[in-house]
Amino acid sequence: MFKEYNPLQESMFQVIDNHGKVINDKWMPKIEDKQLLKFYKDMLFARTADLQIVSYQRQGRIFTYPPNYGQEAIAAAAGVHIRENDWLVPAFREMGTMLAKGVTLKELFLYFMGYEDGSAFTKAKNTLPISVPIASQLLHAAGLGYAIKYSKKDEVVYGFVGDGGTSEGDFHEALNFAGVWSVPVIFIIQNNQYGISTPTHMQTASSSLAVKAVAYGVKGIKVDGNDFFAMYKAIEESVKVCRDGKGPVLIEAVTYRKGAHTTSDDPTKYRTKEEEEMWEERDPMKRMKAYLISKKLWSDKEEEKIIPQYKEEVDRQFIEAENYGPYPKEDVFKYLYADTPDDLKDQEHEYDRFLQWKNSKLK
Amino acid sequence: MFKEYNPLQESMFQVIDNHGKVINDKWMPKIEDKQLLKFYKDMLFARTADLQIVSYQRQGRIFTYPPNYGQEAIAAAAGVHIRENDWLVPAFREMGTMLAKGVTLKELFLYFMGYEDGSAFTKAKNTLPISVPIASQLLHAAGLGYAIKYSKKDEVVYGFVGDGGTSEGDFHEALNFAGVWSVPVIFIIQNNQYGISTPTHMQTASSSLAVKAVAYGVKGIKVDGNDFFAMYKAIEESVKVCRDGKGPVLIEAVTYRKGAHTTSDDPTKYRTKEEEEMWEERDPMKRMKAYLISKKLWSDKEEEKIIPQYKEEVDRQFIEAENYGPYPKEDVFKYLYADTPDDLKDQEHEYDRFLQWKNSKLK
Amino acid sequence: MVNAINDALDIKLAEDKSVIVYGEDVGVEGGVFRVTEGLQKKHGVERVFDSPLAESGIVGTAIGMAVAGLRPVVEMQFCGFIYPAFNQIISHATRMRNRSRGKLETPIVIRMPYGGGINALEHHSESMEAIWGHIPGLKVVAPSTPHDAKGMLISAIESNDTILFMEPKRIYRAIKQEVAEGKYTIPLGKANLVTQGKDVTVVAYGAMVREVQKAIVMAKEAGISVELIDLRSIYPIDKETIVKSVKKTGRLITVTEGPRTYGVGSEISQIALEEAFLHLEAPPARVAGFDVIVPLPKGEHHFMQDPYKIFYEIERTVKY
Amino acid sequence: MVNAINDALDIKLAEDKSVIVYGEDVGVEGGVFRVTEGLQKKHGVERVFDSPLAESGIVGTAIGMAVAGLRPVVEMQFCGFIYPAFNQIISHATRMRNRSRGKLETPIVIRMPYGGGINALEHHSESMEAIWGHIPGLKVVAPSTPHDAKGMLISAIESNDTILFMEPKRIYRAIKQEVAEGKYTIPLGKANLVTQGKDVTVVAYGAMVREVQKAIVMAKEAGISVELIDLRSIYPIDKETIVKSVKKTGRLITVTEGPRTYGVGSEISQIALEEAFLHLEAPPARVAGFDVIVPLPKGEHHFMQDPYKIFYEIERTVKY
Ligand SMILES: Cc1ncc(C[n+]2csc(CCOP(=O)(O)OP(=O)(O)O)c2C)c(N)n1
Ligand SMILES: Cc1ncc(C[n+]2csc(CCOP(=O)(O)OP(=O)(O)O)c2C)c(N)n1
Ligand SMILES: [Mg+2]
Ligand SMILES: [Mg+2]
Repeated sequence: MFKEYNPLQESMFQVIDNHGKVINDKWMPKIEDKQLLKFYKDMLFARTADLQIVSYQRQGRIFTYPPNYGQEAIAAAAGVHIRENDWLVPAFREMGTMLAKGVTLKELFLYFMGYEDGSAFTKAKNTLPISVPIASQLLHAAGLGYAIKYSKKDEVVYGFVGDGGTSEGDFHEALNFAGVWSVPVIFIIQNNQYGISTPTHMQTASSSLAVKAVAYGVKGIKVDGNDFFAMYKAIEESVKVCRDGKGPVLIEAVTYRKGAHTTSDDPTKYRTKEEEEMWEERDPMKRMKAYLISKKLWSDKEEEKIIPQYKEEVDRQFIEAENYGPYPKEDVFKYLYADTPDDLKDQEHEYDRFLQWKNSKLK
Repeated sequence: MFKEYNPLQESMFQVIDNHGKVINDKWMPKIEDKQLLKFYKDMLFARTADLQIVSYQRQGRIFTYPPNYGQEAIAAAAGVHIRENDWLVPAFREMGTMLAKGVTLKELFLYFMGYEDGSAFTKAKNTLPISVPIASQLLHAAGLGYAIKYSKKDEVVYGFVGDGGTSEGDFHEALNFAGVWSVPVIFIIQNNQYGISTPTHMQTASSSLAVKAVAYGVKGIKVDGNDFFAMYKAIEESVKVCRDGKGPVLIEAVTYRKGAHTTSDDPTKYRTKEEEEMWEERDPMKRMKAYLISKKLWSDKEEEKIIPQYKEEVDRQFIEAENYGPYPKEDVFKYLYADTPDDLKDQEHEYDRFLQWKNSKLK
Repeated sequence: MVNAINDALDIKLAEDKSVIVYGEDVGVEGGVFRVTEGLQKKHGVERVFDSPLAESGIVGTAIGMAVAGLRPVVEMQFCGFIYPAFNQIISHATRMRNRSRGKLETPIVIRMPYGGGINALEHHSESMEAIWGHIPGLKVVAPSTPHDAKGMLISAIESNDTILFMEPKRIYRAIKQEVAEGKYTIPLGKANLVTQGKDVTVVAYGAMVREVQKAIVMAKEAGISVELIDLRSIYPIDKETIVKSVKKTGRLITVTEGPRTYGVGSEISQIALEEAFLHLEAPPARVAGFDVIVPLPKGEHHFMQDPYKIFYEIERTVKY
Repeated sequence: MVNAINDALDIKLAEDKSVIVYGEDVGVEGGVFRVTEGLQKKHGVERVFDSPLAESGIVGTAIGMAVAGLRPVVEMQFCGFIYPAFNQIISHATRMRNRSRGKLETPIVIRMPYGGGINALEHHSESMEAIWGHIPGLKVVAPSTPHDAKGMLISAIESNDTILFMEPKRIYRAIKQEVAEGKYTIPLGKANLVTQGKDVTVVAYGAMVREVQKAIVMAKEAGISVELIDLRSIYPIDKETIVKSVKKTGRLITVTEGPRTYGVGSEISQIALEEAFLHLEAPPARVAGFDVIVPLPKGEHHFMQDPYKIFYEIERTVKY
C-alpha cells in the first residue's frame, strides 16, 4: 500500500467517493456489518457531543473548546484499531480516539471547564493528556516508541498533530528521531486545511504533508481523512508495519474543520462560503451514512431516533461535570513534586493563614 | 540541472573523478585558466592556514579551532560566486568563503583566541559572525532572504550548516519559512560524514540530506563536495535560481572532515583507518591539482615554492593577532544595549572600584 | 489597550517602511485578540502577514530581517508559546550587537500577551518575566494602561535593542481610557510614580497595578497611605525611582503574578537592601504567585493576586 | 568529578534496567568531557547511545520514555545548548505529573556542564541557574565536589522528579578527592554547612565554593570568621540552613556566577529578609556576574568571581 500510494506520486488514498460508493475495491477493508454500524454510531455520538458542546459554550457553561466537527472519521478510525495497551498521544482534536481509549466525555468536559482532574483518566490506559503546545507531543510519541522497542513490548503509539503543527521544529525532530530509531509510532496529521486562520499552503510550500516522510526515510501516505474506510485501512496497514518493527509511519489525513477553530473563533473572517460548501459534500458522516443506507444497514429514521438518546447521554455527563464541585486548594500544590518541598508547603500554609484572615474580614 | 539531478533519484552530481579527469562534460563549468589557478591557490592558502593553526594549537597558542581540512572545495566554490553585497551566514567551518568575503585571517584568529573583535569584520560586508548554536543561523538566512525580497534588492544569501545540523528543529523551520516565502537563499549542507563523533546515518534515516528539500517544496541537489567543479557549477546554477526569484535551493555537499572536529577532539575513537584512506583518495585538493597538472597549469614544484610564502603570511597574521593586546574592560559592558542602562553603568563603576582596591592590595 | 497597541503599530507602519509585522494569525484575522486587526488591509500583505506556526522560525527570521535593516515587530500568540523561540532570543537576538562589537544590531520587538485572569487553558496564563529579565541584552517591559501601551510600544519599535513587550491580556479591554491621538513616546526604563503615599511603597506592573489600586482603597480606609510605583520596565530596572520612594516610606512591597522563588520581587527587595538598608523599617515583602503551575480556570483564583492579598501584606508590613 | 559522575551512572545502569543514558556523542566517544566513557561498552548500545543533534528531541523523547517507565539520564553538551529544549522542559517535563493529577511521572535527569573558566567559545560558559530555578516543577542542583556529585547524581536518578543536574565543568578535573566506592546517596534539597564561622555567612555552590574557600583564607588573615554554606540545591532552597546561619552571623553574602539582576543572590537575600530581618547587621550583599554576556576567553577574567572579589565583599559587609 505504501508503495502504491507513494506520496511522491501525489495521489490520495480513497476507498469510497462522496456518495458513499466504493471506488477502490482492492483496498476496501473487510468489516462485519455489526462492527461497521458501531463505528458509525461512535462517530455520530462524537458529532452529537461536539454540536452540543458548542451550544453549552454559547450559554457560557464552558470556556473554550476545539470542535472535531467534520473530522470525525480520522479519530474514529484510529479508535477502532488502538488497543488498550497502545499509547495515545493526542493533540487536542481527537475526541473519537480518546473516547475509544476509555476517556469519558465527563473527563473531557472537566478539562475544558478548567479542572486538571479531567486529565487524570480513570479508565483509559496509556493515554497522554491533551497537549496544548503545538507539535511538542510528537516527541513524547517517539520516546514512547523507544521505550516499547527497548522493553520488547507489542505496542503501538498513535501520535496526532495538525497541519499547522508540521511547521514546528518538534515535528521535524520527532519524525527524525523516530526514523533513526525505527520505532512503532503512527504519526497522524489531521490536515484540516487551517491552523486557526492560516491555510495549509501558507504553512509549507511542499506538495503535500505526507511527502515530508521522505525527509525522514519513513513510510508516508496521503489519505482522504473524510473517508472512514480509507482511514481504517491506512491505519490497519500502518499498525502492521509498526508491529513488524518497520515503523514509524506518517499519515496525512486530508479533512476539513467544519466548525470554528475553538468556540471563540470566527471562521467567516478567513474562509469563503464556497469553500465550506465544497467540503460539505465530502462530509465524512454523510459519506459513510450513504454507504450504510445503500447496504440497508442504517436509515434516517434510526438516526433521528438515536440522536436524542445521545444528546441525553452527553447532557448527563456534562451536568455531572458541571456539578463537579469546588477546586480543592490542596491540588494547587500537591502534584508539582513527588515530595512537596518544605518551602512550597510553607507557601500553602501562608495561603491558609491569608484565607482565614480574608474570611474573617468578609464576615 | 535540478531536474537532472533530482535528489529523489539518489544520484550525486560530479564533474571530475578522483583523478581529476572530467567525467561530465555537459556540466563542466567554463572558467578561465587564470581564474582557475587563483581558486586553487585560495584553497591551498586555506589548507595551509588550517594545518598551521593546528600546530599553533598544539603549542598552546590558540584555544580551540575547527579545521576545514578536506572540505576546502565547498567554501572555496561559494567564495567564488558570493558578491560583496550578498550575505554570508556561516556556521563555523567555512574559512574559504569568509576569506573571500573579506574577513581576514587575523580576524578569524582573534575570534578563536578569544576576542569578540574578531567578529567585527572591518572589510567584509554583509557577513554574519560565526554561529555556534548549531543550525540556528539558518533562520537568520531565511530572514535576510525576506528582507532582500521585500527591499527588491539583487542579493543572495549563502547559509551554511553541517550534516549534524540537519537534525535540529531550526533547520526545518528555516527551510520551511524560506520555501513558503520563496526567498533567495542557498542553503549549503557540508555533509562531512560526522557531527563530532556521530555519523550521518545516526542523524537521520533519510536516503540523503538533499532529499529533505522535498519536504519544503524547494529545489535540492546532492553534490560531490570534494569536486570543486561540481560545487562551482551547482552554486552557479543555484545563484541563477535565486536571482530569478525562484529560490531557495538546498545543496548537500558530500565531503569528509579529514581533521579532528576541533583541536580538542580525537577522531581515532570513532572512525577507522580504512575509512580515512578511502576518503583520502577523494581529497578535493588532490583532485583539482591533478586536473591542473593535466592541463599544465600547475606543478608540484610551484606548489612547493608557494607554500612557504603562504605559511609566512599565515604566521604574520597570527602573530599580529597574538599581539593584539589586552581586552579592554569597557568592552565587557559597552555592546549590550544601544544605550547602556544606568544599572549596568553602576556595575561597571563598582567593578572599577574593586579593581582599584585589588591593585592597591596587590602592591 | 488593544486599540492603543493597534494604533501604535499603525502609526509606525505608516511612518517607517522598515517596520514589518508578522506572527501566527496576525494578518488576515488580525490576531486572536484582534490587536493587529485591519493592519494588513491598510499596509499590505508584505508588511503585515501570517507566518507558519513556528516560534523559533518567527524570531529567528526576525533576526535576519533586523540585521538587514528592517524593524520586525513579531507576535507570540500567548506567553506559553514563546519557549520554542527561547534559543533564538537568548543565543542571538540579545547577542548580535555584543558578538559583532557593535557592527550588527537587532531592533526587534516581540509582542506577547501574558498573565492570568481570562479563564484560559494551560500555557495561556503565565507571567515568567523574571526569566526574561535575567537575560543579558534583552529589554523587558509591560504597560499597565492603554496610554502607556501606545507610548511604550512606539518607543520599543524605535529602539535599536531587542525588546520583549509583554501585554497584560487580562486588561486588554478592561481599562477604558482616552488615549491621545497621533504619535507620542514613553521612554523605556523609567518607572511611573502612580500614587504618592508615605507609609509604604508598593511596586507593581502590568495588570497588577490595577489590583494594587483596589488594595489602596482598602488601605486608605485602614488609615494607611500607599505610594504606588508602576515599574513599567522589568529590565532595566528604574532603581532611582524605587530607592527614592523606599527611603521616604521605609517600607516596600512588590506585587507580581509569577512564581515567587527567583521572581521579580526579590530583586526589587535587593535593590532596597543595597541602596536603602538603613531606611528600612520592615522587611521588604512580596505578594507573588506560588511556585506552582498556574491552575486551570477553576483553580486559578487560588493563584492570582487579589486586592485582599495585597492589602493583607500592606497591613502586615506597616504593622511590623 | 568526571570519574565520580561516571561511577554514579555506572552504578545505576548496572542496578536498574530502566536507566537509559543518551545525548550527543555520549555513546561511542563517551561525551566531549569523557564523562560517559566506557559506559556504552559495558551496558550496551541500547542503554547508552548517541542521539541525533537536537536538544528538544533529546528531552522530548526522554519525556515519552519516562512516562512509559524508563529513567532517562540525558546530557546537554554545554549549558548554552540546552535552550532548544526549553519548551519541552518548561511545558512538559515539569508539568506532566501536575497536568495528569499524579497519574504520569517524568523521572528524568538532565545533566549539563555549566559555568566559566575553561577558555571556551561563546555559549559554553554561562551560569543561568536562576532561570531554571524559577520554573515550577523542576529541581535544580549543582555539586561542588566529586563526593557530592556522585551521591547527588544517584539521588537524582532515583528521584521521580525532573532534575536539572548542573555540573561545574571548571572543576571537572580540578579537585582531587577520594570518593567512596559503591552506592551512596546525598539527599537533594539539603545544603551543606562546609565551614563554621561567626562573622558572616557566605552562600555559594558549584565551582564558586572553592573560590570562596580561597577568600576565606584571606578573611582569616584579616581576622574575619566566615561561615560557608554550599547550597547544593538551587531549587528547592534549604531555607532552614541559611536562616539558622544568618541568625547566628547577622550577615549574608551570596557568591554566584550568573548575571546579577534576577539572579540567585537576591532570592537568598530575600529569605534572610523574610526570616531573619531583625538579626541583620548589614545588608545582604551579592558577588555576582555582571548583566552581560560572558566575554570570550580573553575577557572572561573580567566577568568571573575571583577570591579577591569575594574577600572585598566580605570585608565591606563585615565593616558595614
Ligand atoms: C507552540 C504553540 N504555538 C501557538 C499555539 C496557539 N495555537 C493553538 S491551536 C493553533 C493552530 C493549530 O493548527 P493545526 O496544527 O493545524 O491544528 P488544528 O487546530 O487545525 O487542529 C495555534 C497557533 C499553541 N497552542 N502552541
Ligand atoms: C545547539 C547546539 N548543540 C550542540 C552543540 C555542540 N556541537 C558543536 S559542533 C557539534 C557537531 C556539529 O556537527 P555538524 O553539524 O555535522 O558540523 P561539523 O562540525 O561536522 O562541521 C556539536 C554537537 C552546539 N554547538 N550547538
Ligand atoms: Mg489544522
Ligand atoms: Mg558534520
